Amino acid sequence: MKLHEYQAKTLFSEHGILIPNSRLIVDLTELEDALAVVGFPCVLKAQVLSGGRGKAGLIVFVRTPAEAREAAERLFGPTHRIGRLLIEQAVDIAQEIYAAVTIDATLAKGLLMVSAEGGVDIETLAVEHPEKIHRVTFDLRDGLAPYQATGIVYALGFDKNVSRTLANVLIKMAELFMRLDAELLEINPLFITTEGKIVAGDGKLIIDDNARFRQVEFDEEFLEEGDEAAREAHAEGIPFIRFTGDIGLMCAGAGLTTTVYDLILDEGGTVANYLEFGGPNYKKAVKAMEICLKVPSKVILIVTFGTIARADVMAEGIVDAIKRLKPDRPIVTCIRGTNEQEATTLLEAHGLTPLFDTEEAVKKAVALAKEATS
Amino acid sequence: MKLHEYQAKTLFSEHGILIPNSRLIVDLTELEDALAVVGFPCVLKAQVLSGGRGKAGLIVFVRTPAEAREAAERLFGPTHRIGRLLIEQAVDIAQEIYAAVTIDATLAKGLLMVSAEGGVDIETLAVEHPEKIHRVTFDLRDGLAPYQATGIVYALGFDKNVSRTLANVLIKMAELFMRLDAELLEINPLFITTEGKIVAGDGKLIIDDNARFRQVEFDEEFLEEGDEAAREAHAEGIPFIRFTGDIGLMCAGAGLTTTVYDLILDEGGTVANYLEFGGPNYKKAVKAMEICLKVPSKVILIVTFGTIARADVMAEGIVDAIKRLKPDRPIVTCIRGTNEQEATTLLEAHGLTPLFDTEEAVKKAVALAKEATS
Amino acid sequence: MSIFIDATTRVLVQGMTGQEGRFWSEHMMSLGTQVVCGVTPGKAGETVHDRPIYHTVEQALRHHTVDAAMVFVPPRLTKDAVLEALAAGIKKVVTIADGIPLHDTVIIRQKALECGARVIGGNTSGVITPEVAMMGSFPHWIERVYKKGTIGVMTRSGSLTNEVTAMIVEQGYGVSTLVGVGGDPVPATRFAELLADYQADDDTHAVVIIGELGGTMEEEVADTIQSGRFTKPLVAFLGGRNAPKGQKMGHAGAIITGGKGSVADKIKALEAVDAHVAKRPREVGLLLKQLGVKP
Amino acid sequence: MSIFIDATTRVLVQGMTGQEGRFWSEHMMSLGTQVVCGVTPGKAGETVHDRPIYHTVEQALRHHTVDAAMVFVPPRLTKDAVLEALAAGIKKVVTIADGIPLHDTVIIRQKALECGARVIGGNTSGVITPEVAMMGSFPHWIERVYKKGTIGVMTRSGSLTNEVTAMIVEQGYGVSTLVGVGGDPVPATRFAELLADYQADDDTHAVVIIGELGGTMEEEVADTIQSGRFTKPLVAFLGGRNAPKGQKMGHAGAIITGGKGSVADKIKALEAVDAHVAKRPREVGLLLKQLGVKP
Repeated sequence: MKLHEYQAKTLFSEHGILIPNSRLIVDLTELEDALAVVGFPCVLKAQVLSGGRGKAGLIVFVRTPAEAREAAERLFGPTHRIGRLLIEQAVDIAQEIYAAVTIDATLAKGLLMVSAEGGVDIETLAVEHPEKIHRVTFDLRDGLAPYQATGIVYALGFDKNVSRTLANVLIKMAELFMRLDAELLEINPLFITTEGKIVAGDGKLIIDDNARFRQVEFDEEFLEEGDEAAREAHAEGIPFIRFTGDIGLMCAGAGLTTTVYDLILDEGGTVANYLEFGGPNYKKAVKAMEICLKVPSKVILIVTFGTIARADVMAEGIVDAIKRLKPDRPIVTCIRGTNEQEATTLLEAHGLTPLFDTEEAVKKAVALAKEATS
Repeated sequence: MKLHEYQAKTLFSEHGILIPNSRLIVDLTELEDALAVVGFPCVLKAQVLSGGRGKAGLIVFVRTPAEAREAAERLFGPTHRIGRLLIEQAVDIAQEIYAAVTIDATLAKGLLMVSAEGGVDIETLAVEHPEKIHRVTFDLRDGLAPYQATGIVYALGFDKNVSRTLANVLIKMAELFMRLDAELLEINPLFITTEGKIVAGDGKLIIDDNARFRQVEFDEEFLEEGDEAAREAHAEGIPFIRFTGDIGLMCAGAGLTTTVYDLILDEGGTVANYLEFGGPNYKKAVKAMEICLKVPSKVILIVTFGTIARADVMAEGIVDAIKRLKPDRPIVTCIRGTNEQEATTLLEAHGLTPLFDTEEAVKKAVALAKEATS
Repeated sequence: MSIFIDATTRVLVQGMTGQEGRFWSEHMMSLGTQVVCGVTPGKAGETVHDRPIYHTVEQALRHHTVDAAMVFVPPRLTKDAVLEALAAGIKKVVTIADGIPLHDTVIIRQKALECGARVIGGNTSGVITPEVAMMGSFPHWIERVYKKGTIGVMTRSGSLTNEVTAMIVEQGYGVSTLVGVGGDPVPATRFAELLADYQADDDTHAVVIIGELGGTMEEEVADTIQSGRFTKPLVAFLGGRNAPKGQKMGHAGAIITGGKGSVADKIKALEAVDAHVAKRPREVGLLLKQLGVKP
Repeated sequence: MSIFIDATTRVLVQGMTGQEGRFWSEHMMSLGTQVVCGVTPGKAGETVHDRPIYHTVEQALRHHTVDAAMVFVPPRLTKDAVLEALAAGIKKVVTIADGIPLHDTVIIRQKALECGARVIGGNTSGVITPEVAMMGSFPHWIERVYKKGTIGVMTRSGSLTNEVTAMIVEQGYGVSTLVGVGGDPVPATRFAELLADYQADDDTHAVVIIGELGGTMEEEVADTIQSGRFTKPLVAFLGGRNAPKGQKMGHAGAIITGGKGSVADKIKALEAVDAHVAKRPREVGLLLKQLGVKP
């Protein structure tokens, strides 16, 4: 679960990491009050989960009420349709740092990464100057030791005035990462202000969905955004991504679905959506089909090779879904695994022509999509 | 720092360990309201830190308002002078367990000890039937693992109905022990009620004084009781214990003080108080003397062998104290260590006759105490 | 021969009295696996498939010699169950649960490394030496997938594994031992850590790895080949070759970060050490044949 | 010879720029100790007693070969400093701070055991090989206490140690190496763990332990003698023989619990293995003489 910037920052602040003075608003009527509290200059930041907000014009620096109103009108307006806007005090910045905590899977440790050059495209820096990103691993049971935080801060060349404050922020980041069962906690940029304070300029926080049962503070308020299909899929726990192509995928198993995606592109096809109803979701074929049909596509391609996720159960669900939802587009199936024969019989009895070779199924789906387009 | 039963139980309750319904009262006027809330039968428990409250008549089971009033009057009365009384609902007890968490210094682990036979004299059980006390150690970074709690519960022979609840209480005890920097967390008895609930019947909790800086929730409210001398010593961080003998000890170093105590008893003497002003307290000779003088004694015996705790600094303090406080009883000194010569000169200049051999000093103090008595 | 399990491996099943535990224990036994006892707290004295159940692993080990623990417990309880097995001294553990919290998987791997134990999982079907023994939830009855043979298979996936092994079998090969290291971002055992075992196993003539975008496991395999510690033919199939950058598809492990962990990177690393990368599942079998691997 | 430190031991001082660090470093050096560098975060580039200061231990080790770390930092920061030294691979650490939180001392000992390192302290004056080298805060200028000789001394106390060693010196003996394991309930190194070193040291003819009520360190010494792993003469002096039961006197470690850890128990355990227990400090020297220990 990805949190919005304002949600991440609220958590930072509660844990003792400084954030700029700010107000969240959901429409234009709240703008004036927010500006009165925050003052000028300030920054209007659209609260969306996608990256590259700056380049997309979703972060706007303003100096006057008129500038603020213009920017807010644009962001709330029909082009961007932003739901939530963070009005944030502009900070006097002396330096921008990059800091992130994640997992080192090989060492089985927490991993802190810090660079004295934040704010920029950190991925480019990672590729071109990997030595500028300092790393230290820590035991997830112990947290980041003060000596580790101190060590990385001095290795980065910070002077004594900043080092203790910065080391403390890094320790708090690691603590919060552990307390929240986070996959990633990233602050980029992390500001050093002209007064020597350390202030979070942004906040990226991904909470492990598998740990939601013990991270109960994240209620519905924290749910991911998206269109209706995405929200429904999320509510059902069905992995789903929307694209803009022709073929709606309804497959079982992340690896197999990804592979089908690869094969479609190899064949010159395009994908309308990724949807994976394997594992515990294999009985949800009806729901999966319903979500798929909400996405514009020219053909639906179903590929499974189930084991515990029994082929006959999945086939039953598909047949049931077809009966109920009466899909307006062709369906290609390649359903194999446990009780495959029963599945095949069932699908044939309902007028489908089951296939058993993934490549063949992909080719057929691509061909059908092209037919529908031409 | 030892906590009172009611303080320990408040912490238990906040951490999810059940405690009986209860009210704390500080005088008779509060009794009626408390009884109205708690109901009958109930137990009146004097909140004092000494052990053996049951045998001393400080825990009274009552069935009627008249019995309750009689017991409360006695406990608040001149004989006992109890300051705080816990009025606690009587629980329907099916079984009494012993459970404690402490440190295993050799293994450097947390240590959980549980016996199915609680409520009795656990020290006797430990000597006579050590096999009845089950032990499991746990990493202080991990806490008590569920499988360890489950293991000890089944090893003790509990059945399925109780085991999960009891295992959870044991895990919570370990958590609380770690969270509070405790030296000891003991629940004896831990009740299993006739309804199968696990309820803390008592609570002993000792917090590590060295960790007070990070256990800020223990404010003055939680301070140990005692007479004026004890409270003053505590406030100064000076280890102090009151006895009823003749010789007031004012020594430096726990080991040396304890040894002087031994030697006094070997010589047929008795001790009025233990007071240790070594280590960081070596500059507090004036305060130490002031505390010593508040305790009735026939002679004050000062023995030190200081290193960082410089002899001359201690001698200066003692001379200063004598000048200011004008003690009404003889003082024997045996002050050695760093700058011993300067110390000697100073003491002699103020009319004292410094000794340099501990045994000799002890003999002199015992002789002076006998003289004063005869 | 085989790696990890064979007909002599004595297996303790944690969570044996549960629905899943019962079902798959029976299949493990029917395939030849020596299941000697089970553990479920509160159920000591019961039996499942004629095997005695104990409250704790420690209690079970007082009555049985055990080589490996098979964990069938829900994801929230998996860490505790694995740590119990490790604390009791068991050196081989398979855990299949899908949905173990990330930080729990870190602790599991950390403890396994500390103990010098091999834990396989989670989010996997487990380990199978076809026609000999199995720990996990493999539908060994699907013969066109789980055929005995000479190809060692390591995989991060479930359904995709069936897809690929079916293609191996199609070309006349079979599997020596298949290890599902699992689809979690932090699998307890990593591909490269198993290569020495496959290298030492005479009945494994080649190894197939079924990988994915994300993580660095495939790159570590390349490093191991580079170091000369693995010299048998190796064919990889990797899902997510065309995945859009930055998208999270399915597994949390499949996040592309900072240009590392993309399938292109993995292919480059593997081809640099003369490992072979199949573009389609069907190519895996064809490549084995082309390389002259003996069935 | 000696144990733990000698003239060749290269020592790094953590917290060297502080008042205590400066003062005692100078005394350590004046006694012959090879102090090679110091560490204080934020002070890299400075020098103390002509020795360079570094921000971190890791940084210092890039410039110096170090055998041991001496920790002069406040008790609240001690755990971090010791763990830093251990993480950097230093295998001998002395920490003198009085007032380290109990749970921190547990972690310190745990990590030391895990690393196979020897950490001495806290709540001690440290380690001294008189006239050769010293790590800690020993007033070596008090000659009637810190005289070179053949008696190994281990102690839990401060002032009492002076009291007892003065009595050893009074009888014409001196000290080979004195190790203050410290007065905390959980010392990082325990008496029994040092016996093998004293056994191996040819210049140690006998060992004196200065113990106290509470804990089981003295009982462990008896166990080690019983096992035959320590065979030299051993004399113990134990404070708290007459202590009232259940009272907490001074150290938290000196709590009598459940009839274990009383001085009577310790005396019984030691006498059962033919170790000698002195009733008074003066008897320690007399007993050594009586046993015919060579000075």
